[in-house]
Amino acid sequence: MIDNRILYIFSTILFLIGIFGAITNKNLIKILVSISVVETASNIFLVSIGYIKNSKPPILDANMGKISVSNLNISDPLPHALVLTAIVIGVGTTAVGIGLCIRLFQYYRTLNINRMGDKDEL
Amino acid sequence: MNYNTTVLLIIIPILSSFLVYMPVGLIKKSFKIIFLATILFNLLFSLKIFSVVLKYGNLITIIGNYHPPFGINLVSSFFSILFLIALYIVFLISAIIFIFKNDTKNNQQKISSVLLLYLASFSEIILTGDLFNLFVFFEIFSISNIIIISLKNEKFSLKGSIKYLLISSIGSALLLFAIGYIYAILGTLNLAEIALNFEKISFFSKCFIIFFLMGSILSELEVFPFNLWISDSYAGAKNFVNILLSGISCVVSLYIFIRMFFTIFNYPSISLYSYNFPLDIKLLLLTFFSLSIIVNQLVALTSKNIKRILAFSSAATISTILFALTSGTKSGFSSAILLIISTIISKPLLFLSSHQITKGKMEKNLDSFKNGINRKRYFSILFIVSAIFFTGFPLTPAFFGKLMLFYTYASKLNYYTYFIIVIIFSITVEFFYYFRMIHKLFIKDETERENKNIKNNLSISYFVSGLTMISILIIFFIFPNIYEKVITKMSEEIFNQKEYIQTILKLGEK
Amino acid sequence: MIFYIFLIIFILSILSAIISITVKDILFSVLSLGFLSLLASILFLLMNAPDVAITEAAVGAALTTVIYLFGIRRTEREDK
Amino acid sequence: MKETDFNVGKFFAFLFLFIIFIFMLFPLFEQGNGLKIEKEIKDLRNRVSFAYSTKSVTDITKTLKESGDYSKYREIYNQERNDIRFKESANLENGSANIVTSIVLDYRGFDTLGELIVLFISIIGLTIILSNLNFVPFNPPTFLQKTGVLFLTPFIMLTSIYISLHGHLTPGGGFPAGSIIATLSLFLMIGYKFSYKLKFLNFIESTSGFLVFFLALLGLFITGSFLGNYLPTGIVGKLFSSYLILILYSLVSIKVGAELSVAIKTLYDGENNDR
Repeated sequence: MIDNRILYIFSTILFLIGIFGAITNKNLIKILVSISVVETASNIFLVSIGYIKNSKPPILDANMGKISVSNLNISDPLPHALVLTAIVIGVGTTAVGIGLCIRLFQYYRTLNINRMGDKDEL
Repeated sequence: MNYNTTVLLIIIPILSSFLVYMPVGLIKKSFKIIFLATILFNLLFSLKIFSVVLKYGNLITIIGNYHPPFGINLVSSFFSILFLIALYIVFLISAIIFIFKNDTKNNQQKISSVLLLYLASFSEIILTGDLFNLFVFFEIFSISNIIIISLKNEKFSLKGSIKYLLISSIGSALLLFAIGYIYAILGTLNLAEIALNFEKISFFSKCFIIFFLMGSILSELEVFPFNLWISDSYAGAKNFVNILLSGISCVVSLYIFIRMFFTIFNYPSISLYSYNFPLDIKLLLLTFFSLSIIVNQLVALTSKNIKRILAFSSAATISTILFALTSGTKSGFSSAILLIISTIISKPLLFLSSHQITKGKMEKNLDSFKNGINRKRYFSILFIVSAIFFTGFPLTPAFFGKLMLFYTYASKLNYYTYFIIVIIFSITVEFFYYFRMIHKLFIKDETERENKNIKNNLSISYFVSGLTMISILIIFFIFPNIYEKVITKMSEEIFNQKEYIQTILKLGEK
Repeated sequence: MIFYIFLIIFILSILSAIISITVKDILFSVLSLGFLSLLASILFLLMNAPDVAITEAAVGAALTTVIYLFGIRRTEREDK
Repeated sequence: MKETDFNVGKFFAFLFLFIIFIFMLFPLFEQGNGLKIEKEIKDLRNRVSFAYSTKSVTDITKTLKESGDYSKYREIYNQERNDIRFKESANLENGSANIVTSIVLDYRGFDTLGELIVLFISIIGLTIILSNLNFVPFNPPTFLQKTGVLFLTPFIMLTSIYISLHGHLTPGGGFPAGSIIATLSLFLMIGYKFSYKLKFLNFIESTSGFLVFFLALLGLFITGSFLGNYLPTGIVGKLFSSYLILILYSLVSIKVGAELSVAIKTLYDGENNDR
């Protein structure tokens, strides 16, 4: 059934799809979209390393009652904390990237990186 | 002294960056004072910590009252604090240039806030003892790099900064993946504990981790397949940004490389060997770096734009340093440290003086250097001196560094020795294009019109910063035994992985 | 049962990732990126991470898409 | 001619990535010694987070300090410790019922402070990059948009307040609450043509950010370590418990909300169009 290896392979496939898009696309916004796909894939991988089968979410509530040391039945909370950070970082980079795209569009009237060449390069 | 106060090196810049950003009347007038006072505080406080480290050895700073394997910690050792002091001096110089230049008037408050966060982020990267914390602050570091590259708001700078953004965000995704992998296997994020248990990881997982971390770090280090971003970013950026990029950003990435490979992976004795898949990681890295040296030097040779030449030669130097580090021996390490010292001091000076010489010319190509010795005498002399130091004339740090590099690879003959040809090639090419530039300074420019109306106003900030740097250079020139002692102590620290672990985890001995 | 839910999410998210990197209309690619984020947030919920799921839905799926949409509005929509 | 070159590039990229994919599968199926990714995680007992989830870091470090070896914490995980009971246990080292929140703001709080700075610096970057740029204004809102916004606004406001205040009890917390506040400000901008001054938002974000770091710094002077907890933790599961986390998370939500509103306003109106 679903185990950590399947989740790992799944996130690897998503990761490589994103990298493929970042390499082959010519449009700047689409490259940013591909990088967002890469970030989502690494987030899924990070959560999957904390996934324990038949466990409960790491939140103490009335249903759960208690957290006992001898019988700890919750999924790993540390990767969740890391992913929270990673998601917010992704938004920050995206915002800066979109700002740069808008500025570049003002100069070149296109977002295709092949048409952004200037004659006086090198 | 409470050792936990080391965290002030990071928190005070952050607090004052929030203060500087506030659009309130009183602060708006005095933000320059807050900005400079913070940098001075950091410099003085790091000197204070340095004196403590010299007395008692490595210091560990605990955050949140939780001891290291559980909480985040900062480690201040001889190596890291000395690095920080050197970087703070470079930062102070470029900050003085930025503050007194007044050509970014409407955004100056925001930019100084960004610069303070830049300061905080690299201090944290150098001091930290936790892998994920390194990732977060590395992200701040690269975003602030992106912002300061794009400040000029021209085609080149925007293109450079978006290239940097794309490459660094792919790099950070790789780093995140590797962090997750390490946590999944070892169950910890503390660098000392990872170093303790790294040998136990299985062969392919180890390869995986090393390749992913390398991919993320080398993209910042301007190594060949990832060096696309420098061609535009250096050429399009402002002068103080060039100083920051060449004097700080590369050096911080180099620091991460050294920490990762020497302290965490224990590179000199790393055993990447399996019976069905032999992998010589040393050969792989050497091929990579020598390719990078050749490509960077050739691009520098063929470029016309002055800033681009300097950028690619800086990238080639970084690759040379990596080449020296790859040997994994003490002599290789000391040669790398010597080259780093010469880069930190002379590279910013080269950018500063070349910017001043070409000032007022429309095109910043080689011809704008003509007759420089008569137009801008002071800066031409600065340029010549720093070029001499950078290319490695006898009795300069770079000279000793390159000598040590030869010694490292030639003292024991094996098939790694052939790679010295690359270094010889690189030194020759470097001499050639630097002397071409110096030669241009003495050529009379016939097309230049005689107009003496343009005042040769020497801005004080440039003058002072140039003077500071050149006095540091001359001190190093006169007293070479200063760095001899420092380098022995540094290499002792770096090759003693066990002491680093001992500082943090105690290990039950002593 | 839960296996099939996982499987459907896997297939859908790989499809939406492929669409978002190949399609010529950038608006469509951004929307399918948002859909991918939504699927990821369901996946996080299934993996017992409700905190991450809420954050991904609010920040990743909603806000990132809004920022991208503004970006498209200020530039161009077609990938020529 | 150009079209074929393009496809060749794509083909080689695909081949390259396929090789990397095979390489990434190797660690899963390799034979031999050494630690590798497990097929299934049974327990948290070989990870750091076991101590976080049972809120026993202080206990464990006390034992470790006596033995003088901090690397062998896994061996004493099995010791008897008190259970943590909902709405009963009091005065623990950390009073948050949501363990993810306790990691985010207490055990690894420094990461979260870094994350706040990432958001701060990227929004500053956005405003610097887009400065002196005038956008064409969008069309005025239609009737449908206005009524929709009128209907949704109070619910969104309530949700964001609930999420930010209950960050230590239920899933959620400062970051999602902040982004919901930003969505609210977008709605207000679209529906009502209502707009804030950018300077006002900047003031709010820098003040709340300053306060977060200042409150964390107070720990250095009171408890002797940065981010140390100097307020009472209370009973686990009550709304007014773990006061430091409560205060920090509400400040974080205000800061994030103001910041993301700045981003949305900058992209909507342009940095110069301060009405």
